[in-house]
Amino acid sequence: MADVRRFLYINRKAPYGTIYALESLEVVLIGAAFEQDVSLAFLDDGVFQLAKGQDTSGIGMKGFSAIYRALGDYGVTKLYVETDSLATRGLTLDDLQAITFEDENDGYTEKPSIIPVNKAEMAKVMAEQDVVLSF
Amino acid sequence: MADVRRFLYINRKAPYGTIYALESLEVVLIGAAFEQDVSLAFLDDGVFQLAKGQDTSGIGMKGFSAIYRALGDYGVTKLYVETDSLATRGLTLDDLQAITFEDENDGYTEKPSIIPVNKAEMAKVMAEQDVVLSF
Amino acid sequence: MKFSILVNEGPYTHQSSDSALQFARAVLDKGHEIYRVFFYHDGVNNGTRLTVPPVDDRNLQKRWSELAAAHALDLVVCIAAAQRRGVLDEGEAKRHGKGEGAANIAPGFRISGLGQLIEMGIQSDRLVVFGD
Amino acid sequence: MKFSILVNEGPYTHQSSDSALQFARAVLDKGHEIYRVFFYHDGVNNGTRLTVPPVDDRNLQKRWSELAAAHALDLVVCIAAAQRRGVLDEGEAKRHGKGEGAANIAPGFRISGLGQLIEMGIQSDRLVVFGD
Amino acid sequence: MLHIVNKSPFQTSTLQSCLDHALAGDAILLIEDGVYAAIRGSAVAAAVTEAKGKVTFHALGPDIAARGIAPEKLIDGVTSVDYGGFVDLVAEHQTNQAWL
Amino acid sequence: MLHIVNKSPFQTSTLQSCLDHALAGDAILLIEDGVYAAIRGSAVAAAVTEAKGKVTFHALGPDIAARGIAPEKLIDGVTSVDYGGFVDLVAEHQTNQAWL
Repeated sequence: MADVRRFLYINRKAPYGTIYALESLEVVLIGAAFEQDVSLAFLDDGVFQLAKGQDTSGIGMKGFSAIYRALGDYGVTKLYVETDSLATRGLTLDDLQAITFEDENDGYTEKPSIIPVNKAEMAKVMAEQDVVLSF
Repeated sequence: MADVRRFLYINRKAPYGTIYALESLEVVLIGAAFEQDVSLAFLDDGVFQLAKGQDTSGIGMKGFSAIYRALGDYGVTKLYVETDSLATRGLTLDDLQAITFEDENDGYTEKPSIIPVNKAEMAKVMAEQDVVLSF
Repeated sequence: MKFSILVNEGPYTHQSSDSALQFARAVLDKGHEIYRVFFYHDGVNNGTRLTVPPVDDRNLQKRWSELAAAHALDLVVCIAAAQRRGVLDEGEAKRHGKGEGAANIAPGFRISGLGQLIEMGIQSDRLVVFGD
Repeated sequence: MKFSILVNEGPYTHQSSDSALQFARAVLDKGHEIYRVFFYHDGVNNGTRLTVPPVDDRNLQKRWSELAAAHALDLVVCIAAAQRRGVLDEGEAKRHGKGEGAANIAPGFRISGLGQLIEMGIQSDRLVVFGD
Repeated sequence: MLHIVNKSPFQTSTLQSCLDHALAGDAILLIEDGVYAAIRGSAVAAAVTEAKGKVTFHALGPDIAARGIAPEKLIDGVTSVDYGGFVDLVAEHQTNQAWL
Repeated sequence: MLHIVNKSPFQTSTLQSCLDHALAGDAILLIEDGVYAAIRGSAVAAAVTEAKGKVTFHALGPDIAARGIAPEKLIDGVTSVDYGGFVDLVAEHQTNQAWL
């Protein structure tokens, strides 16, 4: 574990309008196998990725919002969500789907993966990384 | 000439960052052969397409700003430029290259192709068209 | 009414191609005619037969090809944009020495010039643009 | 110093590929090493040998292939993104029944998995992303 | 004139530019990421509400549903249409303009 | 941290978001259409000038020249760099972030 790096995936784009959100998620899933210190940042339109109740049946595209709920099983448990971005978009944390993980260091207690942060806190999260990937 | 339509090409994107400006121009050049009533609208970042002094030698891409000056030879003589868009971007009409055409209905007098309009006038230009193409 | 559709973006990356396809189906459902669908910019990438999307995902090229077959649609890929991006029919592939079997244009699509775009603007009652 | 580069957009449509190429050259000029260039999203379209840009324009695929040949660069095209967009090597073309000669991956590029992207994040001193 | 907007108003200035150029009586159709402009209580909701006096607003229902925007989150007076309604809007207006 | 911005500040909110998240001492490099933020007297010039107290601004010279922005049109204190300077900026900062 000498080479554990802090990876941050930046999500600033809405889902479906473009493929970046989905293909970013595909990197996160593959990356989970590499045992790095992984965080996801959702800010600006990226917060829309986590909106609950997504139903893509009418647009002929595959929905992928369920994948976010599976991230915990891959050991991806830190999803930083910027509350300022939510507010700008008329959303609150209640408009997001619940995403949890079972904490293996705490008797597999179910805990929330979403970590609400304000802009200043998000800036600090960004500053603490080794590798920042944006798509 | 029963079927002359008013075609408007909307240019809202900057050159070089994306290919839309160049490929839009390629449509205009081909379209000129069809003897329609052609206008070009430059607003928002589209006004940057007409900036003078463009030198692409450092970015490894072909410059194409000279093509705008050749539009008159193709009979494309109405280039509406939104002055509000220029002002927002710190530009004036003096920052644009001169684009002219020889008016065959007026003894081939050289006349400016650039028609400065404000937002309200641009809105009217848009409203008067049959076919609006945006890229 | 005679509709035409311009698709400016490739499959999957932007929703444009999906939206255009859904719109085209609705146009036909409403009893209108589709004069032509023109693919420009990255839109030409809708016409490559080489895509292999995940099995549980839609295959946009096939959807376009099937819609074209079912309704005799004219799907035109811009030749200049297609050359820039590597979508070629047999004639193009041969002319540019890309080797036997290299042509990648999909069934139901044809490659032609930008004049076809202007023409559809002249001939159609309505032209709708889908892009980025 | 060990650099890696991620290219998220295809050639010509966005400046990303041009910028990444100029940056790669400058990295080498400065005496640094390039560990890998990874092509993701539409970036995979940089790796098709079928492009035929206008004669007076740059050929981005060739520029990448030549840079790779001159400096033994590792140019990796993401397999999942490439399948979605129709960029295949011989093995892929055969596996998916695309016919003899259909492989369109360009010289100097290889197709591999997303793990190569993560690995370059781990192994490089610096990773720079070019996209839209 | 029918204006078609497919961009998020939080990411780009496209909707604002469209609003600045729409004439009284025009219609605006929000599609793809453009439907985010129809969310009640957002930073752009006031601009949309104000423009309602001048233009009519429509938003593509399938795109709204895909993005998880509940019907009760829509700004009053924004009409939801399906793809057939999209076709009708295009047919009803002699010209349309995509704000790309 | 080195922030890399490649979008026009008039078209997208990307530069603003970057400015909102940059920490004191960070560097911002404008490339591609991002260089338009460096034009003196524009609607975003005040935001750039104000941020200069906190972060340093660099802009890619070849992209500035390509777009026809004369050197005297640049906001004071925005440093023009070539691709080599771009490499140096990346090397000097342990982390960089592309604002796509």
